Amino acid sequence: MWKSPRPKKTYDVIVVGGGGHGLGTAYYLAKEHGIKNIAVIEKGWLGGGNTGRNTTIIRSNYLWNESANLYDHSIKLWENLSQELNYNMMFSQRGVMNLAHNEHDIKEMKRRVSANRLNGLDTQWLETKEIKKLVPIMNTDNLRYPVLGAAFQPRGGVARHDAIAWGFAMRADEMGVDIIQNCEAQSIKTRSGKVEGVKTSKGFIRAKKVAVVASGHTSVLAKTAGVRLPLQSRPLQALVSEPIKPIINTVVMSNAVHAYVSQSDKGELVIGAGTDGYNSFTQRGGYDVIEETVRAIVELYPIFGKMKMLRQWGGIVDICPDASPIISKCEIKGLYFNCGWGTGGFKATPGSANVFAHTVANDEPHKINAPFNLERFSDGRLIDEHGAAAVAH
Amino acid sequence: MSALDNKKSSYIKKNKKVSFTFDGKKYYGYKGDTIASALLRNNVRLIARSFKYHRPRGIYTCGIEEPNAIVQILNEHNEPNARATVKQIYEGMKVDSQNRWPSLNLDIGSINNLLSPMFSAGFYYKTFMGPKGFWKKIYEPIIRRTAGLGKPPKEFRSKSIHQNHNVDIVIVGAGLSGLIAARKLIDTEYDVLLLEQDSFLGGVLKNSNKVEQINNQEVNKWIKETERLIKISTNIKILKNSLVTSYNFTNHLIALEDKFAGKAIDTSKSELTLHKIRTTHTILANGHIERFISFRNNDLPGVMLASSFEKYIHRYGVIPETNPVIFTNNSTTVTLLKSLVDLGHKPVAYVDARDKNKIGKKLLTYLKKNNIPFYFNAEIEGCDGNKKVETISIRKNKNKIIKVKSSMLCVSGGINPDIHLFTQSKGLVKWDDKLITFKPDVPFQNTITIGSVSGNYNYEKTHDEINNKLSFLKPKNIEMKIKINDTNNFNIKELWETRHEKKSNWSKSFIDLHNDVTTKDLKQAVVEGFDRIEHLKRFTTNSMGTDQGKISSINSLGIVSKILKKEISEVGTTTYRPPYAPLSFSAIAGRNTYEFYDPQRKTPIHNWHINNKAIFEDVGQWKRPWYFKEHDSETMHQAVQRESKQTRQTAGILDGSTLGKIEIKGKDALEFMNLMYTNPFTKMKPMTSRYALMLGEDGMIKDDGIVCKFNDKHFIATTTSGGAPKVLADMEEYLQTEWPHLQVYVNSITEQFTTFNISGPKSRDIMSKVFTEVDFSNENFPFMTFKVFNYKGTEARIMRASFTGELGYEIYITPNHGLELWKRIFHHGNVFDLVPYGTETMHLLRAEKGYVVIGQETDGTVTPIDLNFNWMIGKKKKDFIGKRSLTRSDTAREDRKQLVGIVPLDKSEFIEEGQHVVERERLPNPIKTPVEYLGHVSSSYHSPNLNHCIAMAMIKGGNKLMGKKLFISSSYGTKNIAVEVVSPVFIDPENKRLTS
Amino acid sequence: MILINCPYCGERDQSEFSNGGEAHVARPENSDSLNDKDWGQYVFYRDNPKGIFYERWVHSHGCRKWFNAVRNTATDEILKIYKVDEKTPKIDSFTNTLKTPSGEPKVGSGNFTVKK
Amino acid sequence: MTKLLSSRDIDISQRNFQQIIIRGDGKDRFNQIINKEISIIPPSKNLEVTKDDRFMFAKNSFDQWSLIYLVERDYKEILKFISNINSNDEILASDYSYGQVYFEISGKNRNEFLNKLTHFDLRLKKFPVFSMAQTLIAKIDCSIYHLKDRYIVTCNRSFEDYFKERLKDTANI
Repeated sequence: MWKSPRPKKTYDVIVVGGGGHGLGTAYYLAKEHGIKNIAVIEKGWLGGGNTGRNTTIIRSNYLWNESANLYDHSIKLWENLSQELNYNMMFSQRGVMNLAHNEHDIKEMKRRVSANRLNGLDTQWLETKEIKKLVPIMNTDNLRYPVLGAAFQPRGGVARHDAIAWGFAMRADEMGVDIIQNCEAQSIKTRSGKVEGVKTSKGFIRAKKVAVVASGHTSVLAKTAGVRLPLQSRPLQALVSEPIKPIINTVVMSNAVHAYVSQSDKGELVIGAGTDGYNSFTQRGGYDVIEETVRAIVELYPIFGKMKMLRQWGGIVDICPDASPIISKCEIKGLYFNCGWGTGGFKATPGSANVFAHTVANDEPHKINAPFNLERFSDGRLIDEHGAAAVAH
Repeated sequence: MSALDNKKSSYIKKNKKVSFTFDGKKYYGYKGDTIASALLRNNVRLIARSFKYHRPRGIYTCGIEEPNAIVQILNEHNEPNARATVKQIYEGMKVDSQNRWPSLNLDIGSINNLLSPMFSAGFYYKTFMGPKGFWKKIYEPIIRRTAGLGKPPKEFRSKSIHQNHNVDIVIVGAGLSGLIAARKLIDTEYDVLLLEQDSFLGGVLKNSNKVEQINNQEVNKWIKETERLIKISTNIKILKNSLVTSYNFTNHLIALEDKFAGKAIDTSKSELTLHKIRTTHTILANGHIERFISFRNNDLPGVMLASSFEKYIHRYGVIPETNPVIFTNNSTTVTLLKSLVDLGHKPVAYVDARDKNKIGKKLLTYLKKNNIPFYFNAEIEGCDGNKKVETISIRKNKNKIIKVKSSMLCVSGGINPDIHLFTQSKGLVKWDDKLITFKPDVPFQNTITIGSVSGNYNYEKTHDEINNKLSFLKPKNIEMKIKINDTNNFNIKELWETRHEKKSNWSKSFIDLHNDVTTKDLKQAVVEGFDRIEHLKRFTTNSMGTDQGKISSINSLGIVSKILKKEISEVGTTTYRPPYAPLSFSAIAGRNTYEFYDPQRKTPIHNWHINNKAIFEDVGQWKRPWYFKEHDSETMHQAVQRESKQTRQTAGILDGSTLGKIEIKGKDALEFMNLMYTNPFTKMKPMTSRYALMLGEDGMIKDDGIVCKFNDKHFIATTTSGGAPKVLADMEEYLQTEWPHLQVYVNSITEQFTTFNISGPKSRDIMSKVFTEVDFSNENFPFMTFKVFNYKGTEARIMRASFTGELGYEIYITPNHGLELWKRIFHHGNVFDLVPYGTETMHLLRAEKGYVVIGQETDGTVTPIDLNFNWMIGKKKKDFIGKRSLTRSDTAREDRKQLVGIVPLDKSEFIEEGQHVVERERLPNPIKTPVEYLGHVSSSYHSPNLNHCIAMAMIKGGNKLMGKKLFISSSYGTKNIAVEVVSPVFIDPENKRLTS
Repeated sequence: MILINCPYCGERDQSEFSNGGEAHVARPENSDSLNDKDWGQYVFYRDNPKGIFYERWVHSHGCRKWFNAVRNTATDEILKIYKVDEKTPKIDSFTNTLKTPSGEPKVGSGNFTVKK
Repeated sequence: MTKLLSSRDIDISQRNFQQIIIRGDGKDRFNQIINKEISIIPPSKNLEVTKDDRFMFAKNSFDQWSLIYLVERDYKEILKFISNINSNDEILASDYSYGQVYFEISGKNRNEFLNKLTHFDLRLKKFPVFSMAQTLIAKIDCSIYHLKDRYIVTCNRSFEDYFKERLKDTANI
């Protein structure tokens, strides 16, 4: 799969974080920017963080142009990734639906559908009877907040979470990238405004550039370099049911009746919950959040009341004030951050890695990620995606 | 060979016969039987087909850990994936096997078994890829259809309930150690909850004959006595049929109680109770789980865990086979052997992997005495048979294979403390070389483990252990003498799998029965470079089935550690994730779903609205009239046009009770209000009111409302209906945390005032009739003033204000007078053609006047300047919330999106809300490259008073685009609608109607 | 689920409370004199440590009062609760209270710490 | 009082009632002002409930009290009391009469019954007689007052129907 080398003394680039985004960054740095002397350091096991813990929903139907560009760049990469990496991503474009439950939702979503269309995305508005056709088991009228319509993106879908981490890792490894697991980044060393390297559990490793992609732990690491990031780390939970024969063939998300669900190829219902309202690094959230989610599932799909939760787990997501990520340089030369993905980073994995690699290689952002800078929290040019992030923060 | 009843067992009611069907065929069992024990009684061995290869599977265990015997309950809404080893039968129950087609005996899917090289570890990742598009169209649909276990449930409406508990001590498990602990806590100061997953107490005492006597009593008598003592105690409550599934932070536990265990479900009652327990201490006495050993075809129906076999004999009174083969690597199988011999049967062979000197003289003598064929230092190579075990191959002296015949093979690979709950609580475990397993080490919460879950396998010493561990609770001293039938020296040899002799595609040695993972898959994955147990788990799906690998996960660590040449403790375990066993969604939801999903809030006028054909809209939790149907065939459009027109012609009234209302009072109230709102309140005259804006610190508009000033120390503010709780919370937050020096109190009075908005040219006439004592003339009661006066013994407040642009009043009255006053207004209003209107008309009328709605024109990215609300900003104020943000470079930009009015050039056209403003007349379909747009249409209505569409939009540099021709996209075509940018005030720009 | 000891109401389930993020962040009084960057720091930036965290809670479904807590975000353990007007407890009083594990424990593959 | 339900050792009745929410510092002057008006001293201990024939007076937190009229009074009297108190700048009295509903829950099974709807710890040692609490019951913000053999639960009037349906459902299922 990949080698487990000892860290060298010095690298051109150290990528901190062996999740999909980090491994992808290394892959694109090697493939598109000719940088080969790269290490990816991971404190646990590859893909063991949010990559392996999320509900794998992929879509690009975000409201603002900046986001739509970024996430659609990612979908386009997803569409060819199995072939490119010669590893099956199981990217299943079965469509993603966002349900509207009140007049406000309808207005908000119709606006999003229209904006998406102008941005060249395939989002469309569905009336309730069209939803019912796609998901016959959905309870659309006999519930507290009836289903009044949906924004639907057919190109959206789900993919296999481990596959993207492993796929990137294998191909990066083949190009000479050192993938080092069980190697915890403890602090980032800088001197006179320039990055020097990373102190790790396997010793100090020197580097010209350090790219931090450590999701929930990013702000902790940034602090060691004296950089403050506008991030809060929150628990985010998910769960799966026992497997049953196919019953739901698209991804359905709802904000007002808060739950999102898809059915995996194995037959499990994969269900995403909301974030907890407090900072935590425990990878565990409150049971009340699970209850909130499951009762929404039972409300929307009464027959699922007869099913059972098989496993639940939590991850640590780093949330930005405007629910958009940061893919940016910072005041320390040679130090880059790709973080703040909140509840929806998985879908962006290849796109984020691709533009981040560009940013690291050229010390300049790609035009797609230029708006996702840190300055926006000073000048006020936020990319407020609270509506489209579809998770009630 | 066939099953026999154990006449000595008395736990099953053999006088109560129960009939049920399995795959359509009728069988009989006894009351208390599980599906599994009843089927074993009927010699039914083939129960299911496996997940991937569709191999025939039988009953492997006797409990929650079952990986194979998973069935569908047809008469319970087709409930999928029920465990046959747990679910009790009742008269008329209908059970089907799963994952087979066309029948269990002849399953087409079993061809997968022969194609198995394709389905080896990680096959998903490596195959089924190209050519492009094949995955989506061909491979994935096939995989999806063959995967999955049960069929989906059928129509169902859940009725489970929740029960909360607050206690001092929870004891999980009422086996030997749990019962001892409970007995010691009888009549202490602690509130204790004793939870037992079975429908009876006793655990191991009833499942085996490992303990012979307690205090010279038959164990059954001791259990009965203990149960009686607990029941008459004042402080201990027992919950049976209650399985603890989750151990959350701060000693919060979830347990699921089956209210209909062994009974047909009464659908009018709650079938499950989910117990939510908050405790101070948790005593885990939840025992252990036996593990298996991997050998060739270790999945054939007829292979069963040894202690499960024992449990069927003692607990269920069925001897599944009188002459099985026993295969063990440890000392716990002695009691099974003795049980069989005591009943007059004997195994075909007793195969022990241990050396002779480890086995112990006592057992050797016993075997000899009873003339039992006996093999030490031996192992089972595999077994064969047609959909069941027929021949068993014993490997003796390393290479010699002996074949024996039996239909059952009892296996014990050792026992694991059931650490699932302990690790959920985040306790640390450690590896025990002697027990060859993980056991609890350091608890993270207030957790105490006792009995076999703590790694204490010696029943004689259980009481000493409990005395020791519970001493800090100062429990009662009781006399305990435990006499065992077992050996008190647990002894085990490490053995995870045996060598595979035969090579055929059908021969497999499984490590995960549920997910059809073989030991070969596991090894292959390691060879491919997956050397981390979490990767192996994900790559092979090992231990990810519904049983979470309860009987096999340690075995896989054993196998992997051997390949990696590491200690098992170095390999580590995968994370045990809650719940302990699959947990019903219906139970988790409880009653907080369907009609109770979210509270409905109703105004005091609600029933009047219903009687007057109101159609309601959900606004937060509130039910608000959206529009009123004059007659049943009236459409929404017709109703809204009628309501809007009539309001401007005569008068209309809206139930505005949902508006948030906050009373603000204190010495520093004025200063506080000046800080909270953008508006200046200092120069505002008493008894006047003002439209006011609230921002976030980011400078974006958060809420709006009307502020009434009684004097500098007393204000009442209204908020939007949805924003009320947040505004109050923000005010409290600033007062308590930021400005504690301000002497101000705020109270919510939303529910205290039923509120009506009456507007239209006739509203003054109507008001004068209703409140005869008030002078409503313009001079005495000008725009944006308010009055408080007596109304029928209570206080009414009337404010001259309007959200429609017409002459209007807001009436605030205590709720007990609300409906009466509303009716009274109609009584007087009817002659003036007063019309009730709903929120849609409200929105239309305000749009005609150019008033904004928070959440419609604003979306969290709009500043007051963007809405041309500069006049509402107290620029001379030193500070207010959000002030500084308004001068940041981006918020100060001149080309920000600004509010404008939009009208179609062709007055017959209609603009859709949410569509975008562009400079092009046509758009391609589909759009390939992004099209620049200026902004979006935030509101759009057909104005009945102007008789054409009016719209509001937020567009880039809107203020400078007045009079410009632009286009609006549409949802139905590529041709856009030509429009003109105009002022958003469409009616009465001079405010004549408002102020006259 | 965290159990929180409201200084006014006693121990309640966390679902009755709302979290207010980092404590002791004073609202700048002279915001006019701050540059965009410094103002942005106040509006958008809050500490996010793994470990000892001084934070605010409000008993939103109870007495609606705000109070402060010292919590270990690596374990969720609440080490101290104090009222808004009470003195801020010093950080060194908590250094010995840190317990493992944080998050999902690690060893070998990144899982349990297994002691032998 | 209207009887709402009576089953399995649970009795619930309801009524409309008059109530005033008073905010202030609880110091001497505050107590004097109130005592002068209605001759009852506000309870000084947090969460304490005092009661006489006319009133139930509870301290909700350090600066808030709820005054519940046990016997319905002429509304004018209440308005006058509020206006008199409010003439003091440092006190805020808000009328809550008829804006909330009042349920009386008694019967042997009252704890188990309520604990189907709330996680609140009702054990006597945690929730003594003559104390009050504000908590969530059936997903609604409620106040609960412990009066020896029964509880008084109050919530906002807009939730009345929902709350009643939940109570009935819990009793029936």
